[in-house]
Amino acid sequence: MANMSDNNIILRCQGLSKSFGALKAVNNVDLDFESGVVHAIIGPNGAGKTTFINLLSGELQPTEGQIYFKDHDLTNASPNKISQLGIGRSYQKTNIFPKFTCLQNCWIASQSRLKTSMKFFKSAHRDMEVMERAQRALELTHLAMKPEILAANMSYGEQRQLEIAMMLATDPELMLLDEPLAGMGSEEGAEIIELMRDLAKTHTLILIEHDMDAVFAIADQLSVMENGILLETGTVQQIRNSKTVQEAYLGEEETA
Amino acid sequence: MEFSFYLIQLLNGIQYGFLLFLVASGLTLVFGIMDVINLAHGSFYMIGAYLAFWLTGIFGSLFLGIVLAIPLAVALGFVVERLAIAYLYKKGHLHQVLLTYALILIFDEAQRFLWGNDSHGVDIPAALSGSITLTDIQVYPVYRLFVSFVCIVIGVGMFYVIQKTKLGMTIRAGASNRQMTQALGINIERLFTIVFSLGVGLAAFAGMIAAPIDSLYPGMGDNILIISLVVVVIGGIGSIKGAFVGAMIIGVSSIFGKTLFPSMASIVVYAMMAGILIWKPQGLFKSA
Amino acid sequence: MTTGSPGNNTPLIEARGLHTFYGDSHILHGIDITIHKSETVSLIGRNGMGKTTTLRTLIGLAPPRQGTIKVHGRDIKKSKVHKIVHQGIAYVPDDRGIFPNLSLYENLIMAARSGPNGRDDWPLSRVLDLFPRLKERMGHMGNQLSGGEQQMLTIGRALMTNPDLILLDEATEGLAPKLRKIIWAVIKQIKKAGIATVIVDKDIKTLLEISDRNIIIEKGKIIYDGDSEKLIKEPEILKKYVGV
Amino acid sequence: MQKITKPVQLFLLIALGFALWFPSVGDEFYVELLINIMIIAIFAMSLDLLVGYTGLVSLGHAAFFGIGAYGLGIFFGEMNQYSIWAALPVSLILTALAAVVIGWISIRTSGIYFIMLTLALAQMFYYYFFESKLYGGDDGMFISTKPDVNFGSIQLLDLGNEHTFYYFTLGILVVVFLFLVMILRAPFGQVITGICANEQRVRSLGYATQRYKLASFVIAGTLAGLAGFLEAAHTGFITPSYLGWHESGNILVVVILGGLGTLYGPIIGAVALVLLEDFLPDITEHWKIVLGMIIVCVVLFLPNGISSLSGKIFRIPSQIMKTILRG
Repeated sequence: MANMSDNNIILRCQGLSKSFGALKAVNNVDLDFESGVVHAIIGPNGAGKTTFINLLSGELQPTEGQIYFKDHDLTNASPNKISQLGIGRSYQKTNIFPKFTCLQNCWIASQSRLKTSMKFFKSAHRDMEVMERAQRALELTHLAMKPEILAANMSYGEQRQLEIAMMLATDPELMLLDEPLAGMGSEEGAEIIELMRDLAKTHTLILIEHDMDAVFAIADQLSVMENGILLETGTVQQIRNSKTVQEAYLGEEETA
Repeated sequence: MEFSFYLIQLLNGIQYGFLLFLVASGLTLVFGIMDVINLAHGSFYMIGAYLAFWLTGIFGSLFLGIVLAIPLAVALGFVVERLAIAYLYKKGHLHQVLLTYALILIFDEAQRFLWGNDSHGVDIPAALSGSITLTDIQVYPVYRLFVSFVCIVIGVGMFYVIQKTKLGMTIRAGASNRQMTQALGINIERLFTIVFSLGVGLAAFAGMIAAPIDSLYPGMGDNILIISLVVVVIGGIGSIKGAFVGAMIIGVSSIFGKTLFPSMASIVVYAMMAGILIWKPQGLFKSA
Repeated sequence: MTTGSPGNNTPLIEARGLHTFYGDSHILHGIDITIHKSETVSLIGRNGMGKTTTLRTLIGLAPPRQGTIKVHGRDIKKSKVHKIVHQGIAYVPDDRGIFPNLSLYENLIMAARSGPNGRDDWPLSRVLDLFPRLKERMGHMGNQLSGGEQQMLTIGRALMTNPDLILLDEATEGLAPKLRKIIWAVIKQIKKAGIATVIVDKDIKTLLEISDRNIIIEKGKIIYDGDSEKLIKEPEILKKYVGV
Repeated sequence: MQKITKPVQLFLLIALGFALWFPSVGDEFYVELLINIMIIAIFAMSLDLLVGYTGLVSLGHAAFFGIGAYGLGIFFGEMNQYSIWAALPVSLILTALAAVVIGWISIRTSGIYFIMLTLALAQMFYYYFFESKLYGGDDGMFISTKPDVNFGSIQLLDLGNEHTFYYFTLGILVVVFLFLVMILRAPFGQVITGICANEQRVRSLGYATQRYKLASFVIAGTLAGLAGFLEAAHTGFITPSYLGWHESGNILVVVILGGLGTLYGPIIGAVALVLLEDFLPDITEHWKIVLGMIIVCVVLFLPNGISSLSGKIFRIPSQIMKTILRG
């Protein structure tokens, strides 16, 4: 067990690797995440960012290395256990229940915080605590106006918001956000950025994002990945000034 | 019981395994490449056997019967694929199960309509009717060796086609990424028709050569279907290699099961499958 | 297939009023696109705006509910994907679509064929000259290749079908800068060889440099279609719709 | 769980009214037939919970039907008098246990593997009863008398009376229906419908989905055992074919024919299939060909079953009304 009591570290990865056949999607990553900090991971597509998030959320099992969350060893833990420990995630590719209503989507997320859902007798929608948590998530994401609309009939931007709302409804302590702004217009995007700023006051956020402006606006810490390798970690300013990073990644994007 | 007895059982098991392989390889190809569950696959085995019986009766020669029956069976596969299976590619497994189940009802009843409810047999051709003497009292029929030999030839041929020819490449490509295969200009529908018809041909052919050592009876397709499904699942869906290994495991163990635990013979096979899947839920050789 | 005869001014692709849906979601809202012979066209827009869908619609993988597509002047709306492809269109998808269970060599030759008018400009040797790195890895399986090798392979595989037009979706995405340069150099050679291309990419700068014409898509509609010089002079358009 | 719409509620009430009234006028033959339909309907509803709501396509559901039946036959078949309060729990516990075992093995897999595993494991039970000399082998076994339904020493129901058995079965059908509606509206139902739509997402929300799938499998299996128990009690006869995979296939046909994921669809499907099986043999000896073709047509042209057709029918009058009102 890693010793994390001496500082403010909430999540720690040690020598984390994931291979698909001969391809090393994540290659020996050592990285600590501090509590209460917004930590963004940037890098070109295919750099291994989503694989990295999938390792943290338990959707993939690491080939090598360990993950610790507070006092828990998350290595090889199932996604449901990780969620129950207080790590929520959103997906880059919208992953909602299209045939459920907007509220039902958050409902099923919120209900997961019950001790058990092996309840057969009481109608689900009578549980006020679950209902409140679901509605709060909708309010935070500005979706409270139309809870009865089918998720499939919502606009793309709204679906992206619902994606985040579902994560919020599980009341996580640490949030893994996989490209929350993917494909959003500037207005909708601004709302999400605003929301993330709010959440950052009370939560720890780990964020993958392409939109550099957004990353620089909200992140405290930045890590740069390329070809599965962690190139560098530091504050926004440090990363901006880093030669390696500019050559590998930023340089291209900024001048573009 | 002595060594030669077990040797004979082993030979029988291997020979049965080869037959299962012919049936299961078609099934696993259709699973793996077209993502279609074809429950009617066993019916084609039955149809093959009855075609051989019928044509042998007319022409007096099993070889002639088989030669004539193969194109009939492949043509039937072609028709069934075009008329029914082709509609299933975009549907879920549930509808595939249902439609092919309905095909079983139709084929089984058609068999009763054409050939009645009695059991039938087909004579072993005279040229292959001899036996090889193993010991004073134990002999092994030549025809069974012949069946094994033919299966090996077909198996090797299939391996060559799939691994070495352009058709084989497109078949493997289609199994891993259907859309990309289409986007490279391959007519995937025609590919599916070919694969399905060949699969039907293999199952029917297995029925034909097995006709002289198996008896023909209504509903005989059911047994072979379920055993082949077990083979495919044990081997790993879509894997020809898996189908071969699975067929050998099931072939040998079911023959030994019949001699060693006669009262529970059929259960041995299923228990074995359950065991393997608890150990490896995706089968022994999960295809790429 | 004789429609591609020289001196004929029929566009390679002429699409009118395309409306494409994925299930119930309406992705393309009436798109018109014309691609001429040997033309390099870039398709620009943010994520989720319909760039990939446009490419998939043109090649028939996402058939439109409304609208017409003519390839070499012939309506292909009801044609199957492989028929459209045989008109001389190749597709390089953003996920590369390498067959993991085929060797690199098999990936290259499985679909190799002559072009629509019998041209055979891209034999294996020429493709390998373009990507010397592939030569060393002929026996490797598709899933043993690095991202860069996969990208080279998917472009090489497209060339082996001797196309008149290649649709390139994010061909440089996720590659190290060195590899990106190689891919861009190859795209320039493809342009020089007279093959038309439609390129989707995030590297707007190189796109403007390389393409003859730029199309900007916003929420499933084309909001700009004009040549590169004009677009360079109007940076506010790019700023507004692409955020660059 | 989707809401049961007003027209459907009305339809179900009318159907219930008809079922209550029918024995007072109907021919005994048809009373028999209706009992048969109701048993099949319970069986099919249990499968609908699994296939339609949890998204697990089982091709071995008949195993539980058969085990429920054999539970009655093995322990009570030769008795001249026994209580339903002993017999029914024995059958249900046996099926529940079998469902735990088959379910535990099967739900580790998904897709085609799940279908094949349920099929093969059910066949294992089938062969057990088929080959085992203990329980009559392929000849099956008889049950000498129907269970007593007593409260203390007072007889509540006389199941030997055909009409009483009819109402008893109808009562169980209604209870099973309401039970399924209830659990689908409860938190449990929310989770399994979520699993049906997107299991991976449900897991990432923090649910141990395997447990819910297993629970659903066991509930479905036990209800199928209940149907098997009724069937055995009703006919007084059990054969291994109760567990055979044709029975599993048939019951899937009933569910799809009626309409998947609706609960009332399986009832409609049961009516349709039993009536077809009753009526087709009068036309031709080879009626299974016709039946097969009907199923093929349903799959190709009516993939959402008869209940989707009824939705269309309900829509037509309302369309006409709208046109009239507007005109």
